[in-house]
Amino acid sequence: MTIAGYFFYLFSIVLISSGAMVISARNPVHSVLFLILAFLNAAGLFVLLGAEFLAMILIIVYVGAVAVLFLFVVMMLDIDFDQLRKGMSRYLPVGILVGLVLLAELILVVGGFSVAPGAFRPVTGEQVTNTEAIGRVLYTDYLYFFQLSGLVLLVAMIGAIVLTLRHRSDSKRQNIARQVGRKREDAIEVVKVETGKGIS
Amino acid sequence: MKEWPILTTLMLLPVIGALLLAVLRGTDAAALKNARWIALWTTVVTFALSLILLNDFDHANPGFQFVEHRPWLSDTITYYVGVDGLSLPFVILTTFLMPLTILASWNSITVRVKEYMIAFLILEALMIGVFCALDLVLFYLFFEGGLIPMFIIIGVWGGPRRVYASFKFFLYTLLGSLFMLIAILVMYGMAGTTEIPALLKYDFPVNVQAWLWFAFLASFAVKLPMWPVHTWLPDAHVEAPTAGSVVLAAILLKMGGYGFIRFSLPMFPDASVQFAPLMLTLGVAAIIYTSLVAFAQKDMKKLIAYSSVAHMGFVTIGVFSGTEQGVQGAVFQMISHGIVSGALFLAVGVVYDRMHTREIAAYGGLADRMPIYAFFFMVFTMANVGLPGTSGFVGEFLTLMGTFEANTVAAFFACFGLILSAVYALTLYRKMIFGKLEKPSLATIKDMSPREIGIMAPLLILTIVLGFYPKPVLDMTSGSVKAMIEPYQKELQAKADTGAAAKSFAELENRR
Amino acid sequence: MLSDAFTKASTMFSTYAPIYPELFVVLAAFVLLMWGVYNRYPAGLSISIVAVGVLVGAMFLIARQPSVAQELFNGAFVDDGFARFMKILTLAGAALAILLSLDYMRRERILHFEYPVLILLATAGMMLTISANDLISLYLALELQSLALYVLAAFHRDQLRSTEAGLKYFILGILSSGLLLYGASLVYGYTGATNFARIAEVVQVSGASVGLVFGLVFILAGLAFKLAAVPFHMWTPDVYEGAPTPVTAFFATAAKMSAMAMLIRVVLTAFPDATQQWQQIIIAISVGSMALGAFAAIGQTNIKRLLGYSSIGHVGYALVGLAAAVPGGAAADGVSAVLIYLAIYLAMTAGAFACVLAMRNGRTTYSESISDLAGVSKEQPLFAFLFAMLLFSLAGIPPLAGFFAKLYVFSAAVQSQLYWLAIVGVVLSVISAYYYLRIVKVMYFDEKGETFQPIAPSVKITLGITAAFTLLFFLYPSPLKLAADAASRTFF
Amino acid sequence: MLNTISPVEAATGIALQQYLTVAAILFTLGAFGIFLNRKNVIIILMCVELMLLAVNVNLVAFSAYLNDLTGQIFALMVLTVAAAEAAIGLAIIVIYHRNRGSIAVDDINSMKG
Amino acid sequence: MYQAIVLLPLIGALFAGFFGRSLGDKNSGFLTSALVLVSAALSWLALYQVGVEGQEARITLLPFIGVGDLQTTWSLRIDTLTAVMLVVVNTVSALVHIYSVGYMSDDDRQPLFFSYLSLFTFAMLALVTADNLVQLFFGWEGVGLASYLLIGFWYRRESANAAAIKAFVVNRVGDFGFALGIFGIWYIFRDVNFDTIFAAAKEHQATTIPFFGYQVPALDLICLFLFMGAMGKSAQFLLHTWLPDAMEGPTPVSALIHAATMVTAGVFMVARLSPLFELSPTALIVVTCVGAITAFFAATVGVAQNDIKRVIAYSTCSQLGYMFVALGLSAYGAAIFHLFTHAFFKALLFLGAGSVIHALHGEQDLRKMGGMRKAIPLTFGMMVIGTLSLTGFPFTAGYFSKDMIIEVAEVSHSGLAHVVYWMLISAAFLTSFYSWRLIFMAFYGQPKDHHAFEHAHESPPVMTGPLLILSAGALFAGLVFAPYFVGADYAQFWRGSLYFLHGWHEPHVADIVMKWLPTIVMAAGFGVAWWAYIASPGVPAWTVKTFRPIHAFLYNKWYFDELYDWIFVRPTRWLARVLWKYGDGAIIDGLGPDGVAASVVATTKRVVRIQTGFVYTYAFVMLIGVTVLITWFAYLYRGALFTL
Repeated sequence: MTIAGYFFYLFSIVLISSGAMVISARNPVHSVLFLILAFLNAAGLFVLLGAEFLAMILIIVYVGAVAVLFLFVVMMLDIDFDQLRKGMSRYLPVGILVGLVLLAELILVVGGFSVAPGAFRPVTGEQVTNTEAIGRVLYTDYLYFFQLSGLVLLVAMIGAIVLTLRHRSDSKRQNIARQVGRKREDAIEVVKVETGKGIS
Repeated sequence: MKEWPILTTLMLLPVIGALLLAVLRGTDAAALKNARWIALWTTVVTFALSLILLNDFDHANPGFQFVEHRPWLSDTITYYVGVDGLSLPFVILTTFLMPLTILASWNSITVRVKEYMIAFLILEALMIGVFCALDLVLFYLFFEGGLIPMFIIIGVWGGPRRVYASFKFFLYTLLGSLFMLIAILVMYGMAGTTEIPALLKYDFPVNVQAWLWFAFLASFAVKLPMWPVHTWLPDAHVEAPTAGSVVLAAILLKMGGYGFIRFSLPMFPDASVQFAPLMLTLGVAAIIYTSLVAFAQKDMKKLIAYSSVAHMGFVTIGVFSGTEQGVQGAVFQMISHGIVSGALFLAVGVVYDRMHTREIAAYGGLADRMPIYAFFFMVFTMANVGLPGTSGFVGEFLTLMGTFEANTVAAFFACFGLILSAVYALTLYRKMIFGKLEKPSLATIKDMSPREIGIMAPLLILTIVLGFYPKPVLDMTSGSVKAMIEPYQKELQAKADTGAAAKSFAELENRR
Repeated sequence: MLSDAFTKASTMFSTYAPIYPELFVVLAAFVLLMWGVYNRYPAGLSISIVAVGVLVGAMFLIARQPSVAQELFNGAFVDDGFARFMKILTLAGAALAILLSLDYMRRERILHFEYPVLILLATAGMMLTISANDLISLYLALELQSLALYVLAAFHRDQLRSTEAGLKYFILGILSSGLLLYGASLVYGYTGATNFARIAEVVQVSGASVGLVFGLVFILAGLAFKLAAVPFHMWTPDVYEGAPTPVTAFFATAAKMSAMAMLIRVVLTAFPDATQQWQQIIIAISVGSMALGAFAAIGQTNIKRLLGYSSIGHVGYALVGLAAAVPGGAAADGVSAVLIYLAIYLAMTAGAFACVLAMRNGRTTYSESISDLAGVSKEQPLFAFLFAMLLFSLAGIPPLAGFFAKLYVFSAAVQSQLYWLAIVGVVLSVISAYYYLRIVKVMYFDEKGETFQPIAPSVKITLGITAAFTLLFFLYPSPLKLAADAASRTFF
Repeated sequence: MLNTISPVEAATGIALQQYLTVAAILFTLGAFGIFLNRKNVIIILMCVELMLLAVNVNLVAFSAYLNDLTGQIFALMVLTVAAAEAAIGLAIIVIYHRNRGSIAVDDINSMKG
Repeated sequence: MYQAIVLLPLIGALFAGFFGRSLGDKNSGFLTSALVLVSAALSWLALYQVGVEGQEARITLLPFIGVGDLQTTWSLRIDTLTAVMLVVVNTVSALVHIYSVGYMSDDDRQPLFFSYLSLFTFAMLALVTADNLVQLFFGWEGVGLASYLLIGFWYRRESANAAAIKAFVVNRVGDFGFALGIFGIWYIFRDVNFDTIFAAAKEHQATTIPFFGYQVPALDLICLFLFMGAMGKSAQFLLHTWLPDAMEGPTPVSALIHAATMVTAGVFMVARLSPLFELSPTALIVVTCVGAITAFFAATVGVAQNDIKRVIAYSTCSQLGYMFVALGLSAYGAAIFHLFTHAFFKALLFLGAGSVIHALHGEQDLRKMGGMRKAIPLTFGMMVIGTLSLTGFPFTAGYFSKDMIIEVAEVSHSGLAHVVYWMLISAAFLTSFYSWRLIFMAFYGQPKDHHAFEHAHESPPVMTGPLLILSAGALFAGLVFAPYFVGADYAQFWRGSLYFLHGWHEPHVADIVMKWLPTIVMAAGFGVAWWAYIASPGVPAWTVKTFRPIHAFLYNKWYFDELYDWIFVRPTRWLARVLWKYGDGAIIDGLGPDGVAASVVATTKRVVRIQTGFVYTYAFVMLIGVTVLITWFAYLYRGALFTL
């Protein structure tokens, strides 16, 4: 086995184990940390596959931003760890059975995965780095996808803002229209008070 | 005259009346009165128009007349209407009965009169449509569409168990007819059209016929209703308001029998011949079984409802005797039953309006206070029993006659219906009309009002006239019925020929 | 030089003509977003009304497209008859949903300007999914719409039910898109392509391997989730109940259209040589959906939840048509049946939700309980009548439009010899008729209960349009049929 | 089965199927993590991230072995969308937490039946 | 003229029925009586024209049911048989109408009564003038209806209502057979008009009808079915139970319908269809046997009855048995002759009994009568005349007709006829006994109820007048008409309206004892009655005590009502309930709509339970869905997967 082979197994095993830990860790903060570990190992696998650019993105964007966001939210929501229930779902036995069946079938299929003969791209003579290759096509051939993902991010932004942004209810703002539209009837009420009854 | 779309007009008139009613405002007495009068006039005008139709109808022509043909869903599913001798009597029956049902509801319906009248008018349009449709999809549209107003009629103006009854009615009939829809689609797939005249000429493969036949059976058997899918009928009848029962018994049930004659016999002759014994059995079972059940009833409407099932048993055996007499008898029986059972339900309504109970036991000795009522009720009871001289006899007699020709044993058992119908009908009459007038609640009961007499008299006259002189109806239907049973008889003949051939062949073999 | 540049620019512009409607909607969304952001006063209402105009305008733009199939972006985007038909339906659904929102959202005090913008962006996403002809564009457009929908479901952010709906929808939604992606990766791995046409070519040459079929299963699972087909429907009742009612209407109308369009396009253009396989899946989820739609709704007391189950059932019926859309069977007729079904379903559902929104029993409180409809036919006869007709139509009773919808799909099924499927369908439709009838029963047979407030004009308009369509469709059905036939010929 | 040995496999000695297997395990793990955990919704979000990671491994592996950049572009898009999803998801969780005071999975059932 | 004969009563019925209230009680009676009287007069004229001058006629009035080959009309077939029946029906009817004017004078619904009577007359006339089986059936059922209405005329009495229904239903049982007979005729002849049938009958002697899997000789089957109808209408053994109960009706009704006319319709029908019955020896044997059994059975029961009308009713039953014996022995002329004379003397007896009852204000129990001859001597005389005629006192009408039948039985040489002969002789003895018993109990001895007796007085002339006319008939009808009906002129008289396969031969009884035996037993019956009821009045009580079981057996009419109750009525009620509650309720609805609805609801509950509201359940279901689909395809592709 080549060095790459060893690294493959190292990354894979750590990836899967940390994935398992994400699920099973009691403390959500630990889960996030294991998730980061998983990302790092996946990035390693990407490097093995020659996708350096994606590996970098994974680390910078995911580890640097997304995972931190998770961590931030986990801490912000201030979850009471004592209240977190232990144990797994009551579906555990059935769930594991179904999971194993699915896993077995998936492994059976991908373990013997065959690629259609016509699917291969011939290796072109010109060798460029992975990043450069992506850079060449991202804004040309795949412009449409790029724009679409921009739209997705826009929606995410609007969504996140509309959901979470709060105007402080105690801050008073001037509303000129209301001030102008105010009528006498709205402001004062003339009440005829019967003697002895008071104003109810 | 040919250019004038009289059938469409006939269907549109009630709709226009309904729209008029819909824009009517107010809930005061004057508005209610207006609603009643609008409905009455609409139905009367419709009836008058149908008389023009009757007048212009060419009895000698067994084909479809007053045909209108326009594009609709596609080139092959079209708006195609027309009448022949088979459908015309039903159209007339419908238009004839509707003014009477409106009149019958004159005073007994006091809440939501406008909606009630709208429901009836829409129902009328749909019922006319069923009998006029010459396209299967169009037929189905009208056939099923009638469920909606009837559901509302039973549910809103019905008795205490109206919800159960209306749901049972709706879902039962819906289930049955959806199978027919599938069959229609299969036929469309094979023949490429749903136009009835074209399908009448189309030969469906023998193995498919059986399936289609059963699908149609599912629909018509429920609608007719045949034993053992009849149980929705007593419930629906009992809970429906009087006029609703009348329409249900007099017209809606007839769609089943009409369907058998129009579709099952001529389109699937092979299957019809093959399963005729089954149908005869079911028909006979209906006659005996439901007659007995009718005998056990304590509720007048239920009794009459069960008797309807029994009478429809005669229709079944008449149709599936496949003989000219049987099928004509079945048609006549349907017309007659339309008049007679309608009248019986009206008669029940007369006392129900006064006493608000349908328990037979709550009555007795009405002959003392209500001689006119007793007379009307007697005539209709006798017509129900099938006494010669009333229209009830002609149909029963002809169906039995036809059945005897087709299957003597079936006719033998069906004849028990003659005895049993007398048992339950006369028992009802005796318990209600005869005996001493002992119940204090009945002491001040009033005889029929002129309005009520006015409603019942036309029915009585028709019952008697058709009983003595059935020729007009029989002549009207004869040509078309002949055309409808021709494929069946050919098939029967072919079967007999091959049977005889096989027999003689076997004999030949034996001799060797 | 200048004219050169101008010509160049105009040719460039005309090159992108097929995507104009989407661009129009997206740009309009941008403009409205800016308007909302920079306006000092809440402008939700005006922006919403303009948004309706935008959607209608987009419909006109689509109607003016030449009736040929055009591809853009290396085949990632396609504009054809089918796409145009579905986009018009989607836009109509979205427009009706916004119309329905005006009053409700105002009274609930959540008519923020982001709402119409998000609807526009979601609609743009739907239009793009309808035109998506590539796994990547499909995924991205799908996410564009989904993310907007997640937000919309949770739009009533101070209300537990709404946020819970959003949360559930989100969690299950990303699970489903995970499934879809996994499938897409398998398909890509087998064929080396993401473009549908290319995938089809490879499959035609190399056959459908087990890996590809697994990928197909995962993709269909992801799409079935969007469609709310059994067993990927689980979110539907909860989200329908929890989301603000107009948003639910949007889910039930526009979102369904695009989901079904995706499904149809994927199976028919990318996997025509795996017909056998996808037909089995479609039949399975169709039967499941019809059955669940029939059974589960029976005991419901919340009308939105009931409509949720009902929509599951309707998806099942529509899928019958797709299951029949196989070569040698109904083919184009099957697709046409689905399209007609969707159009009619759209009208009926929008109408039904208009009725739900008419159930306002206080200044700002809306009833969702079926029992509150008791005896409404006495006080509001026209409303009760229209609602009843919509319900009968949903049950498929002639002569209402819903009947024709069923007629066409069953006809297609019969043409494809799927007799048993048709029979199962009709039996289940009887069962489902029960719960529609139950509402009619409550309205007509029961004694008078609550009195509702007057119906808002925008709701009235929606109800009027949809009920008129449903009631009178039978008089002149051919235009829809012809349009659907034309659209369905895209694939055969 | 690969008909020809891909350059990547030739260089590293690792077969495509090995990557696919790793991805499959990770995917199943993520998928079943969603319903097996009852602690907290954020964990579910992380499980989904795991699933998407699995998909990315798949895509990149295919991309490498097929010598086709599309896969990597796809993966890039997936990463982008995943980030957007995380943002929306966390936003929803936050507002849910505001309303309910809890994000325990077992508490999210005000609607059912 | 013939149209007038048939339709005048109908007109009367309609007038009295619809305008009775404005016409008034008396006027209704007079109007209808007058119309029927005219009809009766015309009938006699018709009898002369047809019977003597031979002017037969066929008149078509209107088309009736016409379907394909089946073409029937409303028509009048006037031949001798019809003419005889017209005379019988109209004469008795006219007299009964007149009688009723007096008898019913206290009733509050007289117009209705006369309307019914006239309606009955019309139906009966339609029956006897029928030229096809359908019209015959119309009349057949029409008289049934009128009978039903009249039996139940006093509808406030429960017993009257019960009797009316019983009459109708039992008749329907007969009609069940009749209808099947008609269908059988249609089956083999493809026609229901008499002329066609009669003409073609001989060709079909070997024809068979498939029935319950057997090929049954057609004519036998048809005739037996038709005879079943006759049994019902004519109250023959097994279907006789309704007739005694029918006495619940007003007495004039009993006289007209349940003695003179309607019950003889069966006899008429068999005679009318003689061309068919002649060709079916089996049917004839059955007819003979049933007739003989009825004659004997009814006579035995008559002995033990105490109700004056019931005694006469059983006597009617018995006499009808005689007629059927005659028919069965192919002596159609004799049967009709007896029908003819019987109409007179039995109507006389009934009307006389009515007069007695009228005098006693409704008392019908013989045991409460006695000594009436002094109170109502005229009635007494009439009753005696009737009794003489009934018992066959020489040279009265009954003597000619009844003895003729007995002689016919005597000269038939088959073993069966021998038995029949002795049954008829014993029946004659019993007839004589119970008839005289009736006379003695009612008119002799001491009055039992003095109060009633003292108020008893002779009926008004309007009632006694008809009695006188009938008594003339009872005395002289035999003498005058015997030559025509059964004597030398029969061939010229009947002229083919009756069909005899071997020709009609007047019987000549060689043995002098045998010849006078009927008269002897008649005298013996009188003697025994005189001994028991006049000479030593203790005998009946002693006999009853000594032979209690036999008396009870006879008194309870051989327990037929109880038997039928056990065999038919109760099981029917039980079955009806069971079918309703269990058949419809539990099975059809339980397995059908209600059961389905329940299981749908159960399914719904189970389905909805999956919708837990927990997001992990939802995810799990989705993943299970994927797994199932994946597994399915893994299974389909198992070959590709595992060979790797």
